Amino acid sequence: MSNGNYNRPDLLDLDTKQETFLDTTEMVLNMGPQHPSTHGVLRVILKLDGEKVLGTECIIGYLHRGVEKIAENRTYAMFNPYVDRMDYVAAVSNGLGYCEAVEKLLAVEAPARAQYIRVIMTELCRIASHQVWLGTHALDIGALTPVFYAFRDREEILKIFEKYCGARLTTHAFRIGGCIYEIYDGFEQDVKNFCQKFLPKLDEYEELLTTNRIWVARTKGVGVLSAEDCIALGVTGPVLRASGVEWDLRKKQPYEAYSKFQFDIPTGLNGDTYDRYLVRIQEMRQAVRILLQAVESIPAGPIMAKVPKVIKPAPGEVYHSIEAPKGELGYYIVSDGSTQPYRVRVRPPSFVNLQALDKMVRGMLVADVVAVIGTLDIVLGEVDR
Amino acid sequence: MPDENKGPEAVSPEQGAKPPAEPTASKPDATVAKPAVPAAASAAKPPDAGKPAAAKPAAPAKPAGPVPEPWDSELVSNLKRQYGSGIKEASTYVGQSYLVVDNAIVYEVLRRMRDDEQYDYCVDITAAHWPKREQQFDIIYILYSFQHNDRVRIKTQTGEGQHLQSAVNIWPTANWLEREVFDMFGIVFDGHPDLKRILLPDGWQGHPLRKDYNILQQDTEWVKINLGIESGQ
Amino acid sequence: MGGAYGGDTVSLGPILRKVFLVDLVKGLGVTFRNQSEEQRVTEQYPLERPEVYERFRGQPRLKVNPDNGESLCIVCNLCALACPEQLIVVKGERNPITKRKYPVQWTYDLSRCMFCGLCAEACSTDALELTQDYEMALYSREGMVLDQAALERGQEPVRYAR
Amino acid sequence: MLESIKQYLSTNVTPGEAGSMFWATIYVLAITIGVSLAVLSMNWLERKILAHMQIRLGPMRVGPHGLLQPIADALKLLIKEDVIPAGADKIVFWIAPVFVMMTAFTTFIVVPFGRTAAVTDMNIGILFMLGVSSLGVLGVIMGGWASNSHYPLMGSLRSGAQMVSYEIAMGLAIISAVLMTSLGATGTGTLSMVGIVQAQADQRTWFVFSMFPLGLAAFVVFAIAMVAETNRAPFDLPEAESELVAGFMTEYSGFRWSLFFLAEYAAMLAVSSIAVTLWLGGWLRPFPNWLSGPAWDLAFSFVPGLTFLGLAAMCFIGTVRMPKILQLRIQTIGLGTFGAVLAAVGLLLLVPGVRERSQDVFWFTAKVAVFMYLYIWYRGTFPRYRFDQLMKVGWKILLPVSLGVLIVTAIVGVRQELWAALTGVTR
Repeated sequence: MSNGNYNRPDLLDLDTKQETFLDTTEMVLNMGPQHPSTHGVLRVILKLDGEKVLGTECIIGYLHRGVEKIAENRTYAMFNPYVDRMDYVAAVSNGLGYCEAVEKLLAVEAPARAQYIRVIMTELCRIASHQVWLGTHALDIGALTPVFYAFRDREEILKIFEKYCGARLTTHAFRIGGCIYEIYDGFEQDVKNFCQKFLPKLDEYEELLTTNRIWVARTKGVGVLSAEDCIALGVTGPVLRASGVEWDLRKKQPYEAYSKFQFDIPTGLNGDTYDRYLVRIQEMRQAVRILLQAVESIPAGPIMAKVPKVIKPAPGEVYHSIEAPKGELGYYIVSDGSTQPYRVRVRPPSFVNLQALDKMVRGMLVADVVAVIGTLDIVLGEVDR
Repeated sequence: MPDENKGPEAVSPEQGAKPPAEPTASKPDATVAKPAVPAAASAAKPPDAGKPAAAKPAAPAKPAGPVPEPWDSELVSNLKRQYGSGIKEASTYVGQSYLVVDNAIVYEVLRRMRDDEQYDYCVDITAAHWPKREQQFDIIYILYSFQHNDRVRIKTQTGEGQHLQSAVNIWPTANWLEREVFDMFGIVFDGHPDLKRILLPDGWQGHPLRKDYNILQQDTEWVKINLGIESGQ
Repeated sequence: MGGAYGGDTVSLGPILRKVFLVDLVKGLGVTFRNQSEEQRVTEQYPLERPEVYERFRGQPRLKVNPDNGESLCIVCNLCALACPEQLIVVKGERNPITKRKYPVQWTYDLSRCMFCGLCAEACSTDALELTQDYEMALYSREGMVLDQAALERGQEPVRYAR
Repeated sequence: MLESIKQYLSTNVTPGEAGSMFWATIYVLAITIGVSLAVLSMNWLERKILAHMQIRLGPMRVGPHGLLQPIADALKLLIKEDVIPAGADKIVFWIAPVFVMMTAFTTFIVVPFGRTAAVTDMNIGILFMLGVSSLGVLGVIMGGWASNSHYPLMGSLRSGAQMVSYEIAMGLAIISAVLMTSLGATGTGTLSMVGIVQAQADQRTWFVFSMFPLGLAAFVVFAIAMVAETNRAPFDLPEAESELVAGFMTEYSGFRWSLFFLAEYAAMLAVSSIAVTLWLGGWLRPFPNWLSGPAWDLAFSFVPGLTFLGLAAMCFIGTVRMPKILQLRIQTIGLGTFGAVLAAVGLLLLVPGVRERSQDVFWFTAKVAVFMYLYIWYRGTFPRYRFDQLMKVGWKILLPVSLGVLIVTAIVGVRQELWAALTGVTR
């Protein structure tokens, strides 16, 4: 976040040029922080030649709340609700990552039943997050309708969340050591119903977009990111997978009960916006697959591991990451042996992925910038923390 | 070696590694930060901050948590052979390996890790502030190798005013991560193409994730000039 | 995944589909189908109120013993300690006869509450509860700090109209 | 007075042809009010239909089912603060929306809503329409430039390039329709809007079906180009919301913005009128060749009235189904009243004298309404093209197709003469 960027010489060297009739100059366009499709308060300064993008600069921080500083001043359990507010469209995943990191620090493991519940909730959350992405991405590219269909189906998930833990968005669903909420009567049936209803709906989205020539034209070959670029830029999640790297932490370093389920990692070939779209759509189908498996086989038993009332891990440090809907979500926690974490670092996928924007849009048109911001699936709450 | 939870094995409070040595140094400092916690308007909140603090003196004996074990692998021996005492420590803690490296050679080690050891993905760069120490800052590079499916942390220490070599030339992703470290801790990276604040406004004074930066603290002057209000609280 | 369209052989199908705008017509079909009345999901909020489930974490409420009207709160302060935002302030005195503590000051700053539910979980007597009431918007901040009386009877219902 | 009205009504010419200034003024007023009303109702319909496609309800609060919403919006826009950006060129900023609206409304002078229901029948009617409607882009560019802001500038330049590109394909498609007027025994070829419809009446077919599939191809080209011409989805790049905020209208607000809005919908109505006139038989009733004869004429003449009665019935059903809540009582009564008004109109349209005279306008309006629905439908379904793709569609697909259609139409149209000439040469 910076003020007075218009005076930056490297961005705005218009004054140095002799302006004559029919002279062409570069144009600096300020997109955001109030803009319909920067997904929140992202500000992008575009340097344009006509409509062609010569370079971009992202200005972020408008939503900075100092989550990491807050963490240092809260106990471990107290900080748990705050992580929901980073990636607020995938709050459950955030909570899962944090709880697991602290569990690792405490050297405890959630009981099997809790692990299954966590998997179900997290996969539901993945679908919900991808729904938001699908809707807003389509909206960015000009299709007004998918957003409403996506939110209609996301509503079903949020209802399950509300029934399970009492909140829809910032769920605070898990606790360190397991879950505090036992599943409600009919939870399995709700999830199954959702899955059955959702798959035809997903076909409907695809009918609306996948073969639509305008959609294909707008997304194919747009914002191409090769696998090497992805790795060099630290880009993870569906963006990396769309570039052909079959890398998913749920498979590579299985956490919770993920090793017990069968699912595929969808990958793309070209690393363009269209492949990322297909990958995310496939991920929703895979999530349904996991859900159907998990919901059939929730084991009996306790849902909370033996965790002391006052959580006080031994001094030490741990880095734990999970596959959030947007990529690798990592928590690096340093404990000094007190009740409060000494340092909590969140490795936010959106923040790191957003860095690839410049690489992806150079030489493209203004309309592609919007498409690429949408395809990166950023949540500014997570970028700025 | 994936992030497998090995669980506690050795149960003696041995003070070998650095992190266990810290609590004594940081405890007073943590209590400095604590009064800030109740950001509340309510003035009355006496017992709450006191309770954890009171529980603390009794605690150290109790948590018999996991302890770091020496980390032996080909990688470590290779690095040790090349850099000798530059590699200060190689340990594993709850199944996670880390190296502590002298800050003079960290750039070389990182480059080597990427080029020769296939740790080609820089997950994260972050820091921690230990104000009581001479070299106040830990810089932590978290690396991942797609080939080995393994994560390694490279840690180095640096002092106030000391500069580090930027890793942007190794991983472009280091750009924003280092900017954030600079923003939050004030650690300067040499050779960074555009080292400026990223989350906080350009003119902001202070680096908020340092331990001496109170949670309620803010750059009042900046707030006054730019927002036209007395306080953001 | 990627090149699903157009195989190696040049077939007439895709070309015809392209010329006759089949992809676009399919999309039009989807939007047309969804126009029917059964599909609509809008809730007309003040007229029809959404159903809220049992575990919903909404407005906090302090319970009283229905028999004698005494507060169930025993001033153990656990809720205040558990609250991440530290917005709960409880002060109490001990009843000299029953040796039971009773609250004399109980404030709950709703304006900073994030409804995480940690206070209700911490409560040792289940006196504090987050209820299903969700209409808590106010026109000013003043009414947001609830005292014991407000917590026991619930916040004044607000008419959202000027 | 009454006599003169009666006398005028019995004539069979437009006021322009009759040279009657008075009646022309009346028609102009009627058209202006009619178009404005149509825009208002379009506003409501678009929001409603789009909402239903998006599984929403749309406006529900102002009036029954939001029927009064456009009026409330208009009032809001009128009393809203009128912002002119500091760096704006004030005069141009002022003129632009007025200009756009004037050109959009002026085109309606030659639109034949019925045989006599047009202000005038120019012998170059279609050229006049094309010419005037393409002037609108000037206003858009003026507005974008005068705003002194990046987004409007980009939007207006996009708009300029887009309108110019698509006008060519549009023009070629129109020419192929005009060529068709010269077919048949009596065909002489005409650019007059009334003449074009008359030609379709004489040939007993709509041009969209004549010389199948040439007429259809030209019509499709026009139907695509006209969407681009009016800056509507999926070609709404000049006001691409997700990229350019609101395009050339970004800096406009209040009344001036509403003029742009009015002009956009008026332009949509205008180009739809062109399409209806050229290909869909203007004011002619459907199926003139299949279902001909006085019995069918009579049957079709009942349709307008019955349509209104049907709408009224829908209103009454809605009234009955309205939730029985105290707050909704006024709305229920309002809906019932509206239904009653519609029913009255429907009954009026069934009165013999009115029945015959109102038919033409009804059929014309109904056909235009179909296009309006299509506009909304497209908007609800399609993503937006990118600028270069838009140009590609315009220049690389529509232009060659329309050119080809034109050439083939010409060849087919003159094939007998051509054949004669060819055989003459070989002999």
